[in-house]
Amino acid sequence: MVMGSLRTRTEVLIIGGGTGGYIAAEHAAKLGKEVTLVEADKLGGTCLHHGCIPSKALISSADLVHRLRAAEDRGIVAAEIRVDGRKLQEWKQKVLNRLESGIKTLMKGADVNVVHGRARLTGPREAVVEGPDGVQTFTFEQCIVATGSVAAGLPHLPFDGERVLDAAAALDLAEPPGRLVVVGGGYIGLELGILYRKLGSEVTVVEATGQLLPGTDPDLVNVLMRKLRRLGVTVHRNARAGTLTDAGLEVQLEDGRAEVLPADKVLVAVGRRPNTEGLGLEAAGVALDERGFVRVDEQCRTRVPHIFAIGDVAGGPLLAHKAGHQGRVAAEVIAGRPSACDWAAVPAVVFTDPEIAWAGLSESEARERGYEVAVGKFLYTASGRALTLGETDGLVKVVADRNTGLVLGIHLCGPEVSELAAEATLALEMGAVVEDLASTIHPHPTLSEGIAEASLALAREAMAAAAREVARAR
Amino acid sequence: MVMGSLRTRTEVLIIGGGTGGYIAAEHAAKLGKEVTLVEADKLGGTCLHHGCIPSKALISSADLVHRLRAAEDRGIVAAEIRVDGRKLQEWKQKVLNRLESGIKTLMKGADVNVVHGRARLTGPREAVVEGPDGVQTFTFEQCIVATGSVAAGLPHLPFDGERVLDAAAALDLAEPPGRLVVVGGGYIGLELGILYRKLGSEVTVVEATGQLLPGTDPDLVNVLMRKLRRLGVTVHRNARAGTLTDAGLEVQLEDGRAEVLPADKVLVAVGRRPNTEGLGLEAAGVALDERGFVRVDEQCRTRVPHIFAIGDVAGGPLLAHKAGHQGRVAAEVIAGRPSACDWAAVPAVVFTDPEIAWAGLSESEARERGYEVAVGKFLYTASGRALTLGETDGLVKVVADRNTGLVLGIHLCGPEVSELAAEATLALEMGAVVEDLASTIHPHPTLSEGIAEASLALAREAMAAAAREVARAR
Amino acid sequence: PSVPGAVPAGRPIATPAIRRRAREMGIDLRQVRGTGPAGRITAADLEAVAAGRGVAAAAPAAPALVATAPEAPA
Ligand SMILES: Cc1cc2nc3c(=O)[nH]c(=O)nc-3n(C[C@H](O)[C@H](O)[C@H](O)COP(=O)(O)OP(=O)(O)OC[C@H]3O[C@@H](n4cnc5c(N)ncnc54)[C@H](O)[C@@H]3O)c2cc1C
Ligand SMILES: Cc1cc2nc3c(=O)[nH]c(=O)nc-3n(C[C@H](O)[C@H](O)[C@H](O)COP(=O)(O)OP(=O)(O)OC[C@H]3O[C@@H](n4cnc5c(N)ncnc54)[C@H](O)[C@@H]3O)c2cc1C
Repeated sequence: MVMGSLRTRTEVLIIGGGTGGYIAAEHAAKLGKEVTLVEADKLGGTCLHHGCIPSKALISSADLVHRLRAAEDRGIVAAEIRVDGRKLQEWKQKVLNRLESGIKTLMKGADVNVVHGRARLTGPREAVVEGPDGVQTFTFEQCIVATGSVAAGLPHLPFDGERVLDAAAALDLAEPPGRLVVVGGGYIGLELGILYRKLGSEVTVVEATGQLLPGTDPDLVNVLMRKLRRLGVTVHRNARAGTLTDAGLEVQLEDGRAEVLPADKVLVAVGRRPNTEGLGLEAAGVALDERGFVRVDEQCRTRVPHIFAIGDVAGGPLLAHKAGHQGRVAAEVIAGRPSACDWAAVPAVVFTDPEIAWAGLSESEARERGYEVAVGKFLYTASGRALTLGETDGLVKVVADRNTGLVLGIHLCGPEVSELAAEATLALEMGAVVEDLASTIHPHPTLSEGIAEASLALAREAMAAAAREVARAR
Repeated sequence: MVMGSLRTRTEVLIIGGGTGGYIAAEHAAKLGKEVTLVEADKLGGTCLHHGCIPSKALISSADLVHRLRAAEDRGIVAAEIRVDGRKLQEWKQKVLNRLESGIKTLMKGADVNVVHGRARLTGPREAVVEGPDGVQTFTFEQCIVATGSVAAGLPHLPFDGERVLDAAAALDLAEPPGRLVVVGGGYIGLELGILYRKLGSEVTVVEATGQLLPGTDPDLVNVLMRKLRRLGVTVHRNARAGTLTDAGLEVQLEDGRAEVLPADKVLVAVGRRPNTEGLGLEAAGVALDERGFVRVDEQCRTRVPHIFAIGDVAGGPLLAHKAGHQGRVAAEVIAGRPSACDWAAVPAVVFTDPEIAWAGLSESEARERGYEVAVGKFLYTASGRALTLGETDGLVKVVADRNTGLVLGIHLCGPEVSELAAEATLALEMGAVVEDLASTIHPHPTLSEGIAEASLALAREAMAAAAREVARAR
Repeated sequence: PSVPGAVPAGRPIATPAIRRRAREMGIDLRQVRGTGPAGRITAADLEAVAAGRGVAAAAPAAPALVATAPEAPA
């Protein structure tokens, strides 16, 4: 098919078929819009092909091996556990393929016109798409920019796809590296570091700040730190990665000493930058913020009112569920609905061991905002469910306004807590008070009981304080 | 210590130190009451020693073995996996011991006076406790009866602790039986049946009614039925267990045929009955309902206003979290607080494979109550998280009132859904509408997204319907 | 799809904290008309009743004043 000079009109043009883009496409189409979705690579984007999904597929596999190796005290012994890295990669690929074909089916079912190619805006109402079949021009009524982000590198440690890897490349390794150095102790670096440690690599994490997972409640990070030690992962905080030589990665440690860390592979996971290069945003009149992300309002509108931006390229938390949510909002706004990104909380989930998850304000954030804070805690060492799983590291913290009982944040560390973040987020969205969580019957035996227990501790405290008040008044 | 003629006064006497009893004791004591807790056997009761905890400890172990055996397609292979049943039992016992000593610490910390012995009410204000150290009489201002329930047997198939077992005995087996027949396809029978199947037993389930897990949404049970087939568990529905001979268990099948099922062990799990024998409830003036459970009101009060009953002995759902919740309510009422058992939902969780959980009304129950029902569904085959776990059987159903959007019930089947029941319950307690669940950002990639997806399907349907209305009105 | 003041076909819709507050105030929620989504009873609805402005008297004609007992546990 030659379409060199084709000029096609579409109601809604969506650039980028990642989490944000394909969800926006389906939703807008189902709400009655005629939608064209342009994807340069594969439907599903970073999340499906190089992020959330491949990482969790490998993590769940490494966990299985690790759990089994640690099950001797239960009388479960496996003579010899082998992991065929190539076969694991093949299985991972099958998972991705299945989800990708699921998205294709979704697009077909919603009547979304999917175009393969790279789009560039050439004006406020026009984009050019260069694809395998030539160049095509689209005019649109509305456009959604959903081009995501790419790994940020370090100038002195450029990605080479061989020894210096970004997360995408690290997820495709057929065999675990003998010695892996991870530069960056954020969630991506830690998830991959732990994963390869469990598959047999020697792993060292080099973090520039004083805390792993910067911004996370320190109580949660402390639990993780202890577990990392037990897993045999070495962590250097307040350390700076230098250049890579044959001997290894030069690192300046906290105490000022320079050390060379032997490294077969170096994973650089120090952040992501918006994917806006060559997109023609200037031609369209779209403005960026000081960090290069597309500036949007609550409705995901850019400065050009009929051009929207969603997902990683629009800044905020660079998370797939944030991208998807914005995709829905943009689609609804385009369909004439009064939608907005007015969330109370975007949950964070980190698939380390133990897992970490939270929604809302941390204790210190709440204090900074002027709240009188009350904190309820529950330790998973006291949880029947955690004990039956053989995994008791972790805790729950419920942060509330002492005066009103309003729940401000819920912070979780422990087995499966990624699945508890939804309840935490719902509590915040519903404006729940401590009493609501404490009075909600949480099923036994589950890890979710930790949220109830932490809330009950707070509710009982409040109850006792109220009783004292009454007694004093008499 | 001889205390033959001792007569002790206590503010609150609690009979039974199971889930309900020890939670009531701690809570009442922390709210300022002077509490005596009498336990005939071990603190923790059925749930800790013969129920929730040992079953889940064994299930999580059997699951680990089963998952590893099924991980060959991921390239994970173990030369030989052996389970040492005796060691597994020892590990299980350690888990129970640790939780039991946790309860002891809790009681000590709350200043609860724990008395070892069997209590019997001798009047409305008095009880006699026979323990290893003699007989003691207690007078009380308030009493909480929390004596739980015991396994109901079949007259023609009496428990003998050898070949015909109740769940407690089945959880203590040092080796999986060669051929296990489970009489009763409720949650206890299925959890244990699947567990032993995964440890190598040949398992047959005999259920008297037409559906496993009677009362559960049939869509969920269908998924379980398919999985049972794949696991190699034989299920006979509408079948009646007869007597046990050397040849096996005589069973009358659905089609009227009689068959003898070879059986090394038979687990009878056909229900539980309230534990009221020899309790002296008549002497105290406490009334029972027609099924023998203690009759209580919303505040857990029996007919005698200062005597309360909680947990299994008080009827309702025979679940540990219901017992614990009632324990808290009774303690608060005794402490003069206006508490009540006015829950919107008691969640149910079933640790089968896949797990099943729900809160609130099923589709058919909602219809029976006169609601115009809308149902949103999500299948776990489309879930990224389920695929990365390698477990895609299952679905989510959100049942709502079509007119108001009020969420009436959430029904879950799939991996880890026991951890999703808390969000479902919170939604019901908060009076959430579909829009609330759909607009709450659920983290990716998690199984909890299923609840959001099922709700989004409903919200979009409503949105489209509203759009049609508007269009028609024009 | 939430209609304020809609008729709940079962128990009164209110959060656990509101239910507790109502008990403390001696208000029977079955006799309160909720103004929140799907007829949810809000704190303001309770205050209105306490101030004598809300619907607090049993009026069989008004369908919002559901007189059924709270649901038996599921
Ligand atoms: C290792 C790793 C693990 C992660 N794990 C998680 C996790 O567990 N949970 C979580 O929430 N998030 C996770 N993330 C982040 C998540 O992947 C992103 O937030 C998400 O993918 C953002 O979605 P998006 O739609 O904005 O962009 P993307 O998914 O990046 O999609 C953008 C798409 O646009 C296409 N594109 C770009 N430019 C053009 C153009 N000019 N024309 C046409 N197409 C174009 C790209 O090919 C791509 O397919 C992880 C990321 C990484 C790297
Ligand atoms: C195999 C199995 C699995 C289960 N799994 C689950 C599950 O996963 N989730 C769930 O929610 N529920 C589960 N249950 C149900 C759960 O165990 C009960 O609902 C729960 O234990 C009820 O708590 P309770 O406090 O009412 O009674 P119990 O836990 O039965 O405690 C009663 C206590 O009272 C003591 N006692 C009795 N009479 C006297 C007396 N006269 N004087 C002094 N002490 C006395 C007993 O020794 C006992 O310790 C399971 C049950 C079984 C059998």
